[in-house]
This record gives sequence, C-alpha cells and structure tokens, in this order.
Amino acid sequence: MTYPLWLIPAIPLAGFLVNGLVALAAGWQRASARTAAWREAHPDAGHGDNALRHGDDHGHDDHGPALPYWQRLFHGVVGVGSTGLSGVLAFGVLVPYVRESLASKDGLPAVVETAYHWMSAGPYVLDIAFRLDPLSALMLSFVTFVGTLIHLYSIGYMQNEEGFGRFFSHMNLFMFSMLTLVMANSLPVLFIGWEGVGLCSYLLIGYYYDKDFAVAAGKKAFIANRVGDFGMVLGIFGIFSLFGTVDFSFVDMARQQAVNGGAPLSVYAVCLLLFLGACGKSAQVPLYVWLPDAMAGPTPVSALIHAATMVTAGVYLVARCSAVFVLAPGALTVVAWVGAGTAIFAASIGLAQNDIKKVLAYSTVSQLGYMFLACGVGAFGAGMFHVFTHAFFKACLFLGSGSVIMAMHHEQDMRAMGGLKPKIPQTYWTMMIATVAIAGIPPLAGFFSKDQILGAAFGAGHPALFAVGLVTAGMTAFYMFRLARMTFFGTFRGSEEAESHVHESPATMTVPLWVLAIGSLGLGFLGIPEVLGGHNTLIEFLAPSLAVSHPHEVSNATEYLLMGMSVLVAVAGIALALRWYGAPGATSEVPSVQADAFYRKTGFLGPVVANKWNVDEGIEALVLSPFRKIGNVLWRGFDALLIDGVINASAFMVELTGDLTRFFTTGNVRNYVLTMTLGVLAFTLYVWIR
Amino acid sequence: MDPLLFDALAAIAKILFVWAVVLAALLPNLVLLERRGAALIQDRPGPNRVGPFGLFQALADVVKMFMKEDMVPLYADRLLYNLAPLITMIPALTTFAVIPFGSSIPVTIGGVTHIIPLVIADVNVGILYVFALTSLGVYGLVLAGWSSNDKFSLMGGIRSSAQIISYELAMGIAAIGVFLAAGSLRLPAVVAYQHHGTFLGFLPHWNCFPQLIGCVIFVVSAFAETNRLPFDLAEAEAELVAGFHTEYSAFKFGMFFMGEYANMVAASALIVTLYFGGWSLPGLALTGLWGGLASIAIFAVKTFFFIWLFIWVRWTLPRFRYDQLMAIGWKVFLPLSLLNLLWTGWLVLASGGRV
Amino acid sequence: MNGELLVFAAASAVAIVSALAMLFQKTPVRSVLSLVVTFFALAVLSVLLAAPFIAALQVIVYAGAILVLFLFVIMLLNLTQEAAEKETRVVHRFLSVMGVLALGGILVGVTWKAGNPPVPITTSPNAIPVLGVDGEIPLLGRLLFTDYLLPFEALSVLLLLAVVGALLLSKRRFE
Amino acid sequence: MSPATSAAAAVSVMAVAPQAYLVVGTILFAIGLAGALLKRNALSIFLSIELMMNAVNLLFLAYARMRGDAAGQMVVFFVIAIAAAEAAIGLAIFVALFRARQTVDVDKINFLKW
Repeated sequence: MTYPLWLIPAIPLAGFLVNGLVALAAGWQRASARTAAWREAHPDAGHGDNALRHGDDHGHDDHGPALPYWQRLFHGVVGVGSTGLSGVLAFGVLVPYVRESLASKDGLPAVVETAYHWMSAGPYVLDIAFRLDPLSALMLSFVTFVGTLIHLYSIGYMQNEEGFGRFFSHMNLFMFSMLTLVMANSLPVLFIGWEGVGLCSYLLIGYYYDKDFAVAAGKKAFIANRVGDFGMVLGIFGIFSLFGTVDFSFVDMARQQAVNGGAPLSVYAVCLLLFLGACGKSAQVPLYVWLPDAMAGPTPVSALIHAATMVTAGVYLVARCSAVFVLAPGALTVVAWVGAGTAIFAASIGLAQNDIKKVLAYSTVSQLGYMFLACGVGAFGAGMFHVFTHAFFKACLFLGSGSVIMAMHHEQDMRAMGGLKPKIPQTYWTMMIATVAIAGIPPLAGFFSKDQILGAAFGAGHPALFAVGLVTAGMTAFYMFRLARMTFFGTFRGSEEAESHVHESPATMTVPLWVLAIGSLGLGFLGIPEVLGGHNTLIEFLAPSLAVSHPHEVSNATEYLLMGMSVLVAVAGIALALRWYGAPGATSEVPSVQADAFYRKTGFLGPVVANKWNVDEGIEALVLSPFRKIGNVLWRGFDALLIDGVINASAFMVELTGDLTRFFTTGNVRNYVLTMTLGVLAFTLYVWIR
Repeated sequence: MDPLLFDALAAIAKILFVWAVVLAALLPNLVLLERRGAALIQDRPGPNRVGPFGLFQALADVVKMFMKEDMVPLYADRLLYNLAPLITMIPALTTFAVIPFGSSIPVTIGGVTHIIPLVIADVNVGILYVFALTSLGVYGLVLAGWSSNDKFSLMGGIRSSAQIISYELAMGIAAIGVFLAAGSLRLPAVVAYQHHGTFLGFLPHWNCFPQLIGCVIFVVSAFAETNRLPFDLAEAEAELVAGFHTEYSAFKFGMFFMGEYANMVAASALIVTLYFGGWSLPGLALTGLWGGLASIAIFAVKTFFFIWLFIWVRWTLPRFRYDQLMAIGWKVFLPLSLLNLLWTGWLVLASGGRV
Repeated sequence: MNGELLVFAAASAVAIVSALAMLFQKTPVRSVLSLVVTFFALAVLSVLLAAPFIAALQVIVYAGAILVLFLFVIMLLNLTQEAAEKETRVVHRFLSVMGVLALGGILVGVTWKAGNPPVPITTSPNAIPVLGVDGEIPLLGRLLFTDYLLPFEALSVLLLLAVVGALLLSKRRFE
Repeated sequence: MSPATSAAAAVSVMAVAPQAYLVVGTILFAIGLAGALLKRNALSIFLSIELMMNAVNLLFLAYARMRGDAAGQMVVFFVIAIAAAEAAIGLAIFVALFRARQTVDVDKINFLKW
C-alpha cells in the first residue's frame, strides 16, 4: 500500500505560500495607501516617515485596523483549509494503518515513502523520505487534529489584527515544518523540520514586532534554541559516525547492538548531545528560560507551538532514538533527573505567577519534565502517552486562557480577574475540565498518563524520582486550582468598565475549546493500565517504534497504592489551593505581589519563587556579563588594534605604492602602447635567449 | 584534349558569353527600356526618334557620354576620384561568376563528350562570395562621395554607406533561409533543390512560396542595395543635387550609370536564382543541348521580369525619408528576416530536412 | 603548382605594400582604403590556405562592414587630415621604430626557424576534409554547434551587448 | 577562385612553404604594431589594431592548414565576430569622444591620469 505521505506537509506549505504572498501584496498596497494618506494630511512634512511608522503607539487590542471581511475570509479559509485538508489526508492514512497495525500481532512495519533524492556522498545516499510508523502516527494524529482546531480558533481570536494574513501564513509554515519533523525518515530531514518550527516559533513570538518585549522574547527563544541545536547537530554527526547512516534504520541497528550487548563510550556522548538538542527545543533546565517569555506571542501560538506540538519535539526525538539511549543507561539517568528537576523546579515557579499565561507556561515546562522523566526511566511509551494527552488539555487550557484574555480585553493579570464564571460559562466549563485533567483526577486523561509515568519511575527502582514526581503532581494541582479560583470565582477585581465589557467568545473559539475538552475528558481511556482492566492499547501500539523497555512489573497491590497516593496528593493540592484562595478579598484594587496568599504563607520560599528563583539574574551574572566583558576586550584589544591595524597598514602600503607609481600613468595612450611593446619585446627576448 | 586546358577554355568562353550579354547587349538597352518604361507609366511617348522605335537611342547615349568633357574638381582627391567609378562597376560584374545561368551543355570533342555546367565558377562558398563582392560595391559610392570634396556628394556617400550596411544584414539573414532549406551554400545546389518536386502539391518547388517573407525582404533589400527608388537616398536629386556623383561627368558618370544597371541585373539574377527556381521550370528536365539553351532562355525571361519590376517600382513609388529608411531596415526587416529564419528552420526540422 | 606560388607572391606583395601604404598615409580615408586592399589580399591568401569560407567571411565582415563603418565615422566626423603639427615626441618615435623593428625581426626569425610544419592530423574528427562539393563548411558548421557551442553562445551575448553599448554610447542625451 | 584551384591547393602538398605564410603574417603584424605606435589619430590606431588581428588570423589559418585541424579556422571565426563587436563599440566611443572634445588625436586626449 502506498500513501501520499509527502502531500501531508506539502498542503500547509502551499497554504503558507498563498497566504504569505496575498498578505504581502495586500500589506504593501495598504502601506502605500496609508503613506499617501499621511502625506496628504501632512503636506509640509519632510521625507522622514518615521512619524508614520512609530508615531502611533498601537496597543495590543489596537494593532492597526482590522482587515476587510473578505480578506479575513480568504486567509482563514486558506489557513484552516490547508491544515484541515492535511489533517483529513493524515487521518485517511492513519486510520487504515492503525487498524491493520492493531489487528496484526507484532504491528506493521514502518511505511517509508521517498519524495525526493536529496544528496549522495560517495556510496551514501540521503533521500527526503517520509515515514509512517506507530510513533509518527501518534504525533501526526494530534498535530494535525489540534493544529486544525487552533487554526479555527485563531480566526476568532485574531479577527481584529492587521497581521491576520501574516499570522496565518506563519502558522501554516509551522504546520509544514512540524509535519516534516514528525514524519521525517532521517535525522537531517527531521532537522529541517526542527529548524523550521524554530523559525516559526521565532516569527510568531515576535508577531507584535513593534513591541520591544516581543522582539526580545523572540530573540531569546532563538538563541536558547541555538544552544540546543548545536548539540543536536553534533549528535547527528555522532549518529553518522556511530552507525554510518542518519536515516532511522540506525534505530534497528542500535536495537541489534543492544542484543549483542556492549556500547562504546561515544554512545553516551551522542545521547547527551541529542538530549541537549531536546532540552533546547523542549525547554528543559537549563535551557527552559525562553519558554515563559515566549508567551509574548498571540495565545493560539502559545497553545499550538509552545504547549501542544513544538515543545514536545524533544520528547519525540528521545523516543525516536530510544534504542540508542537504551544503549547508554547513564545517559538515560541524566535524562530522568533533568526531567524530574525541571518538573519540580518549573512547577514551583508556577505556584506564584500572576500572569495567567505564565502559569500555563511554567506548567508546560513542568509537564515536559514529566515526559523526560518517563523517557529517562525507560518508559518511552508512557512519555509519549503523556505527550498525547498533554497536547489536548494544555491546548485547551491555553485556548481557554486566550478566551479569558479576550474577554478581559487583553488583561492577563489574574489579580485583576475573578468571578468570570457566569460571564463566560463555556470557557469556564471547558477550562475546568482541562484543569481537572491536568491535576490528575481520575478518570480524566491526565490521570492515566501521569500515573503511568509515576508507576514506571517507581517500578524502575527510582523511588527518589517517584517522590519528586509525586510532589510535582501536588504542586500542579495546587497552581491549576489557584488559577481557576483567581480567574473564575470570587468577585471581579478589575475596574467596573472592564467588567462591563466582559463577553463570551464567538463560536469559532468555543467549538475548538469544547472539542479539546472532550479530548481531555476521554482520551485517557486509550491507555487504561491492565491493573484497571484495560489493555494499555496506546502503549502496545507504540511498542514497535520504541526501544524494548523493561516494564519492571510491580504487584497489583503496589500499583493500587501508587495510584491512591497520586490521587491523594492531587486532592491535597486542590484542597490547599481552595483553602488559600477560597475567599479572596473583595477589593476592587489590584493586590500587590506581597498580598498573594502563597507569598505570605510560605516563608522565605515565597519571595524566591515569585522571583523565579532568580534564574534570569543568575544567567546574567554568571554567563552573559562575563561574555560581554570578554567581548569588550576582544573588540578593543584584538579587533580594533590588531585586525584593523593590519588592514589599515596594508591599505596604507597600497596607497604609498600608488603614490609612488602613479606618475607612470601619463594619460597618453601611445605611451601605454609603447610600454606594452617594449615589455613584449623584453619577454620575447628572454624566451628566445633562454 | 587536356582536361585542364578544356576547363580553362570553357571558363573563358562562359565569361565572354556572360559579359557580352550583360555589358554589350543588356546594359545600354536597359537605359532605353527604363526611359520607354517611364514614358509608358507617365503616359507619354518617350525616346522614339533614333532608329526604329528609338532602338538606337542607347547607341546615341553612349556616344554622347564619350564626347562630353571630363571634368575633375580642383580640390578633389584625384586618385580616389578616378578609382570610384571602377570600384562601383567591378563587383557588380564579377557577381555573375557564381550565378548559374543555365543547366548544362554537352560538347563533344574528339569523341569525348564533356558536360559543361552553365556557371562560370561553382564555388563552395557561393552566396558568401556574392555578398562579399556586393559589400565591396559600397566603396565606390562612398569614395565617390568623399573624393569629390563636395558637401552634397559627401552626404550621399555617408547615406549610402549606412544604408547598404543596414540592408545587407536583413538581406543576408533572409538568404540564410534559402541555404538552410537547400543544405548548401552553392548556388547550383540551390537551383537543383528548386528544380524538382512541388510545394503543397501544386506550387512549384520554389523558395518564394515557403519563404514568402524572406523573399519579400530580399527583393526590397535588393532595391536598397542597388540604390534604386524608393531607396535612392544616396543621389536623391531633390535634396542632394545628384548625391555622390554630383561632380562626375562624361565617361566616369557613365560608369556609375552602367554600374547601377549592372547591379540591377545582378540583383535580379540573384533573386531569380535564390527564390524563383533559377533556370528551371517545373516539369522540364532541361538536359542536352536544346535543354541547355532553353534553360538559358528561361533564366533570361525570369531575370528580365525582375529588371522590369525594378523599373516599374522606380516610376511608381515615391522616395522614403532617411529616418524612415533606417527605421524600416532595422525595426521591420531585420526582425522579420529573423522570423523567416526561425520559420524555415522549423520547416526543415518538421519535414526531416526536405521541405 | 607554380600558379599557387605566383598567386601567393602577388597577394603577399599586395598585402604588405598596401599595409605599408596604410601606415604612411596621412589621410584616414586613404588609410582605410589601403587596408581594404590588404584585407582583400589576405582573403586570397586564406583561399590558398584552403579556407574559402573564412576568406569570404573576412571580406564580408572586415571589408564589407567594419571598414565601411570606419569610413562612415571618418566622414561623419570629417577627419580629412591627420593633425597638422609635426611629430614632437622624437624619443617616442625613435623607441617605437626600434621596438617594432626588433620585435618584428625576432618574430620573423622565430616563425621561420620554428616553422617546420607539424605532421598533419588526419585521424582527428576535426581534420579538414578537402573533398566534396561543400568543402570544409559542413565541418565548421558541425563544430560550431558541438565543440564550440559555449563560445558560440557567449559570442551571441557579446554581440548583443555590443549593440546595446554602441546605442548607448552614441546617444546624444542620456535620459 | 574556381573550385579546381582551391581543391588543387587543398589536396596537393603545399607548393609554397608554410613558413612563408607565417612570415607574411608576422610582417603584417609588425606593420600594424608600428601603426599603433606612430599614428596619432585614434581611428588610425584602431585601424592598425585591426590589421594586427588580421595578421594573427592569417597565422591561425596557416597553422590550421599545416596541422590539417579545423580548430584554427574556428578561432579565426571567433576573432572575426569579436572584431565586429569591438569595432561597433570602439567607433561609438570615438564618436562620443569627438562630440565631447572635438578631436580624436590621442596626444590631446590625456585627461585620464593621476
């Protein structure tokens, strides 16, 4: 059976081109029209149109005039249509594949479709090929599904933006890159998608390019990712030198090697390098700093790129290379501890954030940590399961927060919210479902995936990791319900004018919310563990793609105990949140940082956590500032003196030579001819005499 | 008989025959033809007093020209002034060397039959030879214009140099089509190519049909190359008195006069050869002695038609303005000739080398 | 056989004499005309060297076009005489004459000495065919569109550039 | 220039020593060089250069004949074509020069110097 796999990323690419070109042309026309209008209004103005560009300070909600209806319609139809079409196609491929795969005993072999002969070096040939196997099938399913929903949501959310077309073209480009990433059959092609999503992330974080903080956030994301990509590229080179190939056949080779036993030390290095790349993309300690700042982009971007899809690419990479990681158990331990550390660290910061999107951002970092924790203890399937469920409830949460933000007219501070429940009921209900899901309350999706991770950690003989995970679960429940309390319950704490404007979002936004909420509600049932009478279908399905992990069987009793503990901790976190934030003061003024319940009641931890453990300041002091000093020295001492000196000296020599010899240039052609003749004569004589 | 000697004798005989026809018989009488033709078109009798129907008028003109005083302007460059008429005349006459004026004639000497092809020299670069010589012809006009040391003459000389170079381009490119179709640069090969077969089943296999554009361009350019109306800008009596030959008189003037007609005859012969089947007629084999003679007659009739066309056009059309002349040459004829080349190339390609 | 020698001698003599005439003529028009004669003689020599196609090309392009263009420009600018003043740069003239004589002498000597004809290539695909009614022209045509296709195409671009350049240069006003 | 003549010249062993052609070409080259050095009229210098190019063409043809290799003729073909382009541009430059300076005497056109 052949699948038109290349079409799946190609359709969003076409959408990107169409949307981009139309947006470009329309934007150009609009800009020139505006310039003409401005010139008419300011006939005595000089040439500088700086005033035009920077004079009016657009607010978030006033970012240029909204596009005319038909243009929005066009961009929306192309954007959603291309993504949706790609999704329909993807599911058309997926459904039969999954059905057959589940029906067969050992699963289907991977389907590889070569689209283009890319390059060949000596005997080695590298194709642009796409792959369909259980792992990419899983990624494909939620990337296209969630992606389409978020595109749909964006039509409503972005309707008042002048950059509507630009936004959709970049979103489509992102879809193309992400699909390339997940369907790639080789690391270089995966890397194309990897860099593509990085680029789109940068472009979309910096969507409000006239805002300094957005530009800075974009650059931060880009640079932090470069650190990771450095490791990633070296990792790819390492894979090539280890296995002699960079397409995913090396996974099978690694699996074979695992049977034979023994792995050289270099495998550890390669694994750690690849993990460095994964850390950058998936915002793990210490490269997580960019993700919270990335919330500067529009909320659908945060939902799609910085919660559901792109940031899970690191987990995907580790899972994809799981066979290699298994060869290096020490590297896996590093992965596990980095994941666990990130999980608890980010969760702790999330406890005290007041910006609704920041809370969700730290939550995302924390959940990604969970996923790496799972991979680190060998439970790659559980990790991917969490990737899958997380995509739904976190996208739902982000979109819900977007709906809240829109209702609040771009107010993101939760301290200015409160009591929104009756005003935006649909947002409330969907968000609550997702909140319960992420908190790990059975039988919602988050419970199953999180529980499997915790169980695997315990079963793999890492009680410490299990403990960290458990505490993190409690913290997650706490900050999520803190968010819910501060946003939806109590009384409204913003101005009365703001209160009067609160409104429910349009259907293009609520429908995706509901779909995602239902997903958060029910998708956990794809992976009911056997102890609860299920078949763990999803993990079974994924098994052929992943390394043979050794599911350290724990007794049923232990398993029940673990589940009980995790639910208990979650309930405890919820209870604490409800208690502390149960009756927020009914003041109409925005409380200070110090007034926050968490801040007041946790002693010395409060200020530190509220200041995000001073990580940004630490990086500034320990990394950036020394680099700046070194740069200064190099600039003043090396570049300005030595390099410029050499260049200036050589230029001076040339000038001197020119000064001395310029008198040969008499301007008389006949002199030149004579000189030439005599020169030829001399040369001929030399040749003749020699 | 020694074959080399025989070849040499045959060549000399052919040269003598051609020059006799062209120089002695054709050229003087063409003047008469021109004058009678003009009269016909202008609805007047024309010269009809000397001899029957004015047939001796040509003789009278020649005698008059010899009798006139030969004047040389004081500040003229005497050498070039005297050379110029010759330079005009000679290329026109040597052009005939490569034009096949008949099929062939068998001659039997001492029991051995020699087939004498009726072309003076079958050069393998054929048409290039013709173009080389005609491109030399322009020197006559230019030098005449310059050496006379006369403003009108100089103007005529400058005009003719630019005009002839410009039209030579279109003419050459139009002619390439013919050789593309025939697959050879030799003029006998071109005629042989047109001799047999048909075009579209009912037309003669002449180049003028498939390459109509090229044919028209070539004919019009030939008018320009020979400085005939409507392209006689180099003499343009209304503007430049008499152009390049303002200062010439008597026999030297006669040389220019003859040169113009010789060029005309050569151009007509060339047009016939390239585009109208040369000495051939469709359906006639034209071999043997009588066939050879008939072919000469056919060639003569065809050539005569084009000579008449030259005269006809001269007395019918007004003269172009100079800028119009240049504009037509560069902006119309040159692109059209390229188009013709493209079309012919396609035709050759499509028909597998045989149009 | 002697006919060829005769033609060679005559053509060479004409070429050299008229080239010298070009050199010593004070009138540009006469210089051009002398050069026309030289080129014509050179064309005859080319025919002797079994290159009638090149010979025809030489006459058409050089004598028929380039030199006519020279004449046209000379007449347009009305350059009837060389500058009237006498040559003042005696050293230059002396050095020039010496240099030319020395270089010319050396070159003639070298070409005469080194001129032992190399063995003709007969097996090469580029070998000039001497038989057949069309002579070497089909070979040249084939070479032009195979081995020399790239220079040929480059040449067409060059000619186009020359047309554009000449147009631009001779425009009276730049607008 | 009858076919008999050219064919005879081509087929036969050359009656004239091929060096003779080379010498003629070299002499013409020297004459052209002298013209380029001694003439003061830009057009005459240009003419001399054309003569030099033709002299070289003759050498190429002679060598092509001696080696029986058509490559020499191809080179001459290209030289001729390039000469056409060069003449068009060169003469246009002279016309422009004359319009600007009312002279083409190279001794008077020496403003391109330090």
